[in-house]
Amino acid sequence: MDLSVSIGSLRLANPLIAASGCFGYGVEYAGAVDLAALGAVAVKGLFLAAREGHPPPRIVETPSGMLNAIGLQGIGVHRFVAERLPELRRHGAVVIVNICGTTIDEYVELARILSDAEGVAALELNISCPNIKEGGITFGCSLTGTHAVVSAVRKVTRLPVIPKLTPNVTDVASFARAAEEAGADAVSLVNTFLAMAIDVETRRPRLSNIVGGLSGPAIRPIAVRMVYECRQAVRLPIIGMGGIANTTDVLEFLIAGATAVQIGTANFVDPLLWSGVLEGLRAYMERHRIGAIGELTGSLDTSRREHAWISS
Amino acid sequence: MDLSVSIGSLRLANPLIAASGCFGYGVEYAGAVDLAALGAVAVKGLFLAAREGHPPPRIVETPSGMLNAIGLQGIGVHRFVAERLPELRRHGAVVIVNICGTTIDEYVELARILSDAEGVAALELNISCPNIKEGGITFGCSLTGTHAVVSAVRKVTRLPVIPKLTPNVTDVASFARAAEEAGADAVSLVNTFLAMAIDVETRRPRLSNIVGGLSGPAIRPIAVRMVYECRQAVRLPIIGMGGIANTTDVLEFLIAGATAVQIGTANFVDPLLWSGVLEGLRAYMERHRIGAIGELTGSLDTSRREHAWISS
Amino acid sequence: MLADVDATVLENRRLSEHYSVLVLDAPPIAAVTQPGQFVMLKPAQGSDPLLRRPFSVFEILRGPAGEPAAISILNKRAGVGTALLYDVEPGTTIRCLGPLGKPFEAVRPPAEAWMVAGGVGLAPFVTLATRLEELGTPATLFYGARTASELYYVELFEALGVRTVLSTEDGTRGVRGRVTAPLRDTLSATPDTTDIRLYACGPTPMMRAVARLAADHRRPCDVSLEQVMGCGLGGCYSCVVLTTLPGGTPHFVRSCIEGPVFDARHLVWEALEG
Amino acid sequence: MLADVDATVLENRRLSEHYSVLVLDAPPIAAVTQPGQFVMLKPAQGSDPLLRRPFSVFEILRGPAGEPAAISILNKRAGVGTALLYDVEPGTTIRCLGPLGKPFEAVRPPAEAWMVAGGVGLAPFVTLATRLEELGTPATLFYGARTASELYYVELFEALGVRTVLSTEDGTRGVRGRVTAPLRDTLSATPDTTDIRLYACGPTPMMRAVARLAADHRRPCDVSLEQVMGCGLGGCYSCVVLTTLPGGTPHFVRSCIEGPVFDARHLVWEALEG
Ligand SMILES: Cc1cc2nc3c(=O)[nH]c(=O)nc-3n(C[C@H](O)[C@H](O)[C@H](O)COP(=O)(O)OP(=O)(O)OC[C@H]3O[C@@H](n4cnc5c(N)ncnc54)[C@H](O)[C@@H]3O)c2cc1C
Ligand SMILES: Cc1cc2nc3c(=O)[nH]c(=O)nc-3n(C[C@H](O)[C@H](O)[C@H](O)COP(=O)(O)OP(=O)(O)OC[C@H]3O[C@@H](n4cnc5c(N)ncnc54)[C@H](O)[C@@H]3O)c2cc1C
Ligand SMILES: Cc1cc2nc3c(=O)[nH]c(=O)nc-3n(C[C@H](O)[C@H](O)[C@H](O)COP(=O)(O)O)c2cc1C
Ligand SMILES: Cc1cc2nc3c(=O)[nH]c(=O)nc-3n(C[C@H](O)[C@H](O)[C@H](O)COP(=O)(O)O)c2cc1C
Ligand code: FES
Ligand code: FES
Repeated sequence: MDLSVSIGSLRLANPLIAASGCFGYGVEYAGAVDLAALGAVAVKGLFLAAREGHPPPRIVETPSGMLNAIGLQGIGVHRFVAERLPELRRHGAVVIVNICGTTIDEYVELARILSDAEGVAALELNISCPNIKEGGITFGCSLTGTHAVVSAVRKVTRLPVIPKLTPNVTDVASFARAAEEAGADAVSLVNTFLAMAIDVETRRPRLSNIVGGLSGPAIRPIAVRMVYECRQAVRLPIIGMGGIANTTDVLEFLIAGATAVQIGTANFVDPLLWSGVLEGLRAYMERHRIGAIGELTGSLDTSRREHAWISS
Repeated sequence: MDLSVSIGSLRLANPLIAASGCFGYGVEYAGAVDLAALGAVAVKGLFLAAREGHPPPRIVETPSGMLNAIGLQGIGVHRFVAERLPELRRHGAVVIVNICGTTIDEYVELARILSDAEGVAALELNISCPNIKEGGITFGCSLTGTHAVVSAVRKVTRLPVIPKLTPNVTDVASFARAAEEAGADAVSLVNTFLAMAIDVETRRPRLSNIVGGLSGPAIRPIAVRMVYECRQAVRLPIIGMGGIANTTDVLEFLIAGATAVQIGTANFVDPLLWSGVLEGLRAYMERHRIGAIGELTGSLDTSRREHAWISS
Repeated sequence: MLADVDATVLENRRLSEHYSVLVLDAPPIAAVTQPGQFVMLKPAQGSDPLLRRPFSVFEILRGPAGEPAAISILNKRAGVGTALLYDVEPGTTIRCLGPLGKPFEAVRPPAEAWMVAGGVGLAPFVTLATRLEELGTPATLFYGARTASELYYVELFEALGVRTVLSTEDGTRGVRGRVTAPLRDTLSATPDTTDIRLYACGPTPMMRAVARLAADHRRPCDVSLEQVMGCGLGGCYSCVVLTTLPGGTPHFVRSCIEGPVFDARHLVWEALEG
Repeated sequence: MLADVDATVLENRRLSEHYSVLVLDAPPIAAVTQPGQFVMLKPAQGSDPLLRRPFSVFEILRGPAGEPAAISILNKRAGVGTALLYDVEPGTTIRCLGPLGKPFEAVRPPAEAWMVAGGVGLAPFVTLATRLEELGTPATLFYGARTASELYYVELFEALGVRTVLSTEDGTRGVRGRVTAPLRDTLSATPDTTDIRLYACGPTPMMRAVARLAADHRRPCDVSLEQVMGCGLGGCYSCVVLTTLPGGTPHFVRSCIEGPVFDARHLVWEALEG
C-alpha cells in the first residue's frame, strides 16, 4: 500500500502535514508526536526579523471553529535556522518553512537564507495571512501580486515553492493559475477566512486585533469546494486544508483534488491524532482496494444520476 | 422601549426578519408563529415562472452549518400574488419579496408585477444565490452587474429595493457601494457561501447539484465581519444575516452595523424562537439602558486599549 | 396544536446494540398526535450536529388518570444524531417539536388494514394499530427484520388485536426472507371482494416492492417516507419527493407537510433514492 | 509522559450551583502529574464547543494498592464548556490530555510555603500541599471566597498539615474582606529572617495584589495564571503573557509551556487583563 505523495520534487512518506501556525516550530511536539512519521511539518510563519505579534486576546472560539489573530509572533528566520532547524533535523522531520514578508524583497531574502540552510524541504509562501496589515495578504488578493512574489522567489531557489492562497477572494482558481504560471511547484489552500466576533456586553471586538482568521471544521465545506475548483484550473499538486479533523475529512480533500493535506486547528483539539488518521487512511485503501493514495486525488465522480423524469 | 427600525421608507416594528428560503412563503408558519409579530417575512426566492428546482439530496449537514442546493423551486410570481400574498396579508405579515431573474428584464418585470400587487412591503433582489447557474449570481459577482440590476429595478418601482449581496467576493463593501450608487434603499447580506461535501464511500458529491450554499452558525463570524466592513463603506441601512440563532447573535450584527437582521437556518432548528429573541432584546436594552434599538447599530467600540508596554 | 417541548428523557431502553426506545415527557404532544405523525428531536446541545431529526411517534403513553403524558420513539442508530440519542441518559432534556406531518387515515370496517413494516419502519404503526382497534377495523401486521432478535414489540401489536405475520432474512423467526414474500402470498390468497388497504413503512426498496404488489392487486396503499428533513414544517424544501397525478407532470412536493404519508400511486418511485 | 485518555467520569460531585468536582479515570496522567500541572479536557463530543479547556489537576486519587488511579478537577461554571462539565453524568467519557505545563517548585524546609488562593484558584494547591507535606515544609493556605459555603476542602488541607487562614467577602467565615488583607497583616508580622515563598492562584486582580505585597516585602512569589489556551502544548501562541527580565524588553511567552506558573517579578502586570 503506497501512501507516499509528490509535491514537485519533494516526496512525502504520506499526505499528512502539520499546518503552519498550528504546530509551533514542530519541536514543541517532539515529545508527543513522532515528527518523522508525519508527511511533513509546516512551521509557524517566519519573517526575517523576530516579531512580538498582537496582544491577547488572540483567539476566540466560534461555532465549530475559532478565530485567531496571533499576528505572526515569531523568532525570525536567523534564530529559526540556528536553533530550531537542527533540532527538527535531529527528529527526522520533513520541514516546510512558511515565510512572510512585507515586500517582495523580503520574500526573496527569506528564500535565499532558507535555501542555504540544511534541512528545509520546501518553502510555503504565506501571502494570505489576514491578521497583519502590511504585505502578505496584499499580494494574495491580487493576481499580479501573487504572480510577482512567486516568480521572484522562484528565481532564487531550487526548493519547491508553494504559495498559500487566501480564500477571501472571488475566484480562487484564478490565483492558482497565476501561481502556476509564475512557476510554483504546488499551491496550498486555504488560509483562514477574515472574520470577527463581538462581545455584546462590552460592545468591543473579542480579539485585540478586531478581526482575525476563521479556521476549523466550520470552514471545511468551503475549503473543499475551493480545492475542487483549483483542481479543474491547474495541474499543480494541491495541498488542501481547512477544518480537517479525521480520516474522512482527509479523504474528502483528496477526492476533491488535493495531493496532500494540512491539519491545523484539529491538532489543537487532538494533538495525538496523526497515527489514527494514517491508520484510517490505510483501512480505507484496503477496503476500497486502492493501491496508491494518489489514485484518490481528484477522483470525485460528478456524473449526474439520471433524472429523466424531471427537467429543471 | 423602541424596537422599531427603518429600512428606507419602510418602518418595521422590530428588527427580526425571517430569511428568504428559510420560511417557505410564510404561510406555512402561520399556525405556529404570529407572522404579524415579526419585523417582516422575506419569502422564498421567486422567479417569474414556476420552477421545480434540483433533485434531492438538496441539503447536507456540516459542522455547525448546512449546505443547501434547493435550486429555487417555486410557484412563480403570478401564483404567489394570487394565492399566497392575500393569505400573508390576512395574517398581518410585512412581506419582503425576494426576486430572482436570469436577465435584467426579468428582474424588472418581477418588480413591476410586485409593485402593482397589494401587500408587498419591499423587494429583495437575490443576485447572490450560489445554486443556480443562470443569472442572479453573475450580477452579484460583478460590480457593474450589481449596479445595472439595481438601477433598472429602481426605475420601475417605488418599493424599497434591497439587493442581497453574496459573500463569495474579495471585497463585499465595494458591492454595497455599487448598490448605494445605483439607488438601493438598503443592502442585505450575506447570502450563502459556495461550498461542497463529498461522500467518501461513494466518492460522489453529497448534493445532487454538486455544490451548494453554506449557512448556519459556522459562517457567523465571517458574516459579522462583512457587515462591519459594509458599515464603514455605505450609509445605507444594512440587513445582516448569517448564522443568527439567538439574542446575542442578533446583537452582534446590530453592533457590527446592521439595522435589521434575518434569521434563516436557525429557524429550521428552532421555529418558535422569535418571541424569545425579541424578549432577549428587550431585556438587553433594559439592562444597558438603551431606549431605541437603533442606538446599537454600528456601535462597536474599536478604540484600542493601551498597549504602551509593547510596540508591535 | 404544535408544541416545542424541552422534554425530559424518562427512560432509554436499549433493545439491542442498534435500537433503543426513548421515552420523552411531552404531554402537549402526546395529547394531540395522530397515527403516523412525527416529531423533530434535537440530538445535542450546541450546533454540532445542528439540525433536528425526524422520528415517528412510536407510543403514546398515558398517566395514572389515563391522560396522554409521554411519547416514545423507536430509535435506530444510523449516524451521529441517532447514536447520540441511543447514548442519552435519563434526566437529560431533549427539545421535541411536534406533532408534524399528515397522519395515516385509518380505514373503517368492514375494510381491513394491512400494515407492512421493515425494520425501524415499525415505528409509525403502534399509533395506527391503536386507532384501528378503536374503530374495530381488522388489522394485520406484516413485519420483517434481519433476525429474530430484531423483531420488537410483536406482543404489543397482538395485544391490540393485530394479526402478525413475521419474517426474518435469516429465518430465525417467521418466514425466511423478505417481508414482501408473505405479503405477496397472502394478497394472492385473498378474494378481491375483501376490501383491503395497505400501509407500508420501511426501507425504500421494500416500500417500492409493496407499492408494486399493491398496484398489481389493485389495492390502495399508503406509504410513510423517510426523506432527509431540514425543518419538518415546510420552510426549507429539502424533503421533496417527486409525485405525479394520473396524466399530470411530475412535481416535487414537500414530504414533511404533504406527507410523510403518501398514496403509493402518486409517487414517482424511480426518482426515490434507495 | 504526556497521555490523551478517554477518561470515564467516575463521579461528579456538585458542591454548589457553580462548583463541582469531577473525578476522571486517568491512571497514566495521575501517575506523573506534578504539583500545579494541568490537563486539557474536551467538554463535549462534536465540534461545538470545539476547543479543549485547561483545568488544574485538583487531587490525585489512589487505588486500593496506593497506585495513582484517577484525578479530580475542581470545576467552576464560567461559560459553555464548564457548564457542560458541571452537568456531565457518571459513565460519560471525556477526553483528557496531560499533564501539561511547568509545575510549582515546592520549597524545602526551613523555608516556609504560603499559598494564596482566591475562589477556584484553590485548584492547584492540593497537589502542592501534598508535595510540601512530603518535604516537611511548613505550609500556610490563605484562602478567600465570596461566602462561607464557597470555601471548599479546608479540612483536606488541614489534614495535610497546612495552617489555614480563611477570609470571605461577606464575613460569614474567617476574616471579612479580601484574602490579601490577612496576607498583608501576616507578612508584616513575620520577621525578615523567616524564609517564605508565596504561591498564588486566583482572579488576576488578586494575584496582582499578592505580587505587589510580595514585592513590598521582598518575598519570592510564584503565580499560576489562567490565560485562554487554544492547545496547551505550545502550538498556537494564543496563551501568551508579557514577561520581562530585569532591564530587558517585554516579550510575549506562551503560558502553557513556560507557565502556567511564573515568577511574579517577571510578569508585566499592567498588560494582564482583569
Ligand atoms: C417522517 C420520518 C420519520 C422517521 N421515523 C424514524 C423513527 O421512528 N426511528 C428512527 O430510528 N428513524 C426514523 N427516521 C429516520 C431518522 O430521521 C434518520 O435515521 C435520522 O435523521 C438520521 O440521523 P443521524 O444523525 O443518525 O444520521 P446522519 O449522520 O445525519 O446521517 C446518516 C444517514 O442517515 C440519513 N439521514 C439523515 N437525515 C435523515 C432524515 N431526516 N431522514 C432519513 N434519513 C436521514 C443520511 O442521509 C445518512 O445516510 C424517520 C425519518 C422521517 C423523515
Ligand atoms: C492553566 C489553567 C488552569 C485552570 N484551572 C481551572 C480549574 O482548575 N478549575 C476551573 O474551573 N477553571 C480552571 N481554569 C479556567 C478554565 O479553563 C476556564 O474557566 C474555562 O476554559 C472556561 O471555559 P467555558 O467554556 O466554560 O467558558 P467560555 O464560554 O469559553 O468563556 C467564558 C469565559 O471564560 C474565559 N475563558 C475561556 N477559555 C479560557 C481559558 N482557557 N482559561 C481561562 N479563561 C478562559 C473566556 O474568556 C470567557 O470570559 C484554568 C485555566 C488555565 C489556563
Ligand atoms: C492559531 C493559528 C495560527 C496560524 N498561523 C499561520 C501562519 O503562521 N502561516 C500560515 O500560512 N497559516 C497560518 N494559519 C492558518 C493554518 O495554517 C490553516 O491554513 C488554517 O487554519 C486552516 O486549516 P485548519 O482549519 O485545519 O486550521 C494559522 C491558523 C491558526 C488557527
Ligand atoms: C434552504 C435554504 C434556502 C434558501 N433560499 C434562499 C432564497 O430563495 N433566496 C435568498 O435570497 N436566499 C436564500 N437562502 C439564504 C438565506 O436567506 C440566508 O441568506 C442564509 O441562509 C444565511 O443566513 P442563515 O445562516 O441564518 O441561514 C436560503 C438558505 C437556505 C438554508
Ligand atoms: S423538511 Fe423543510 S420543507 Fe420539509
Ligand atoms: S495554548 Fe497554544 S501555545 Fe499555549
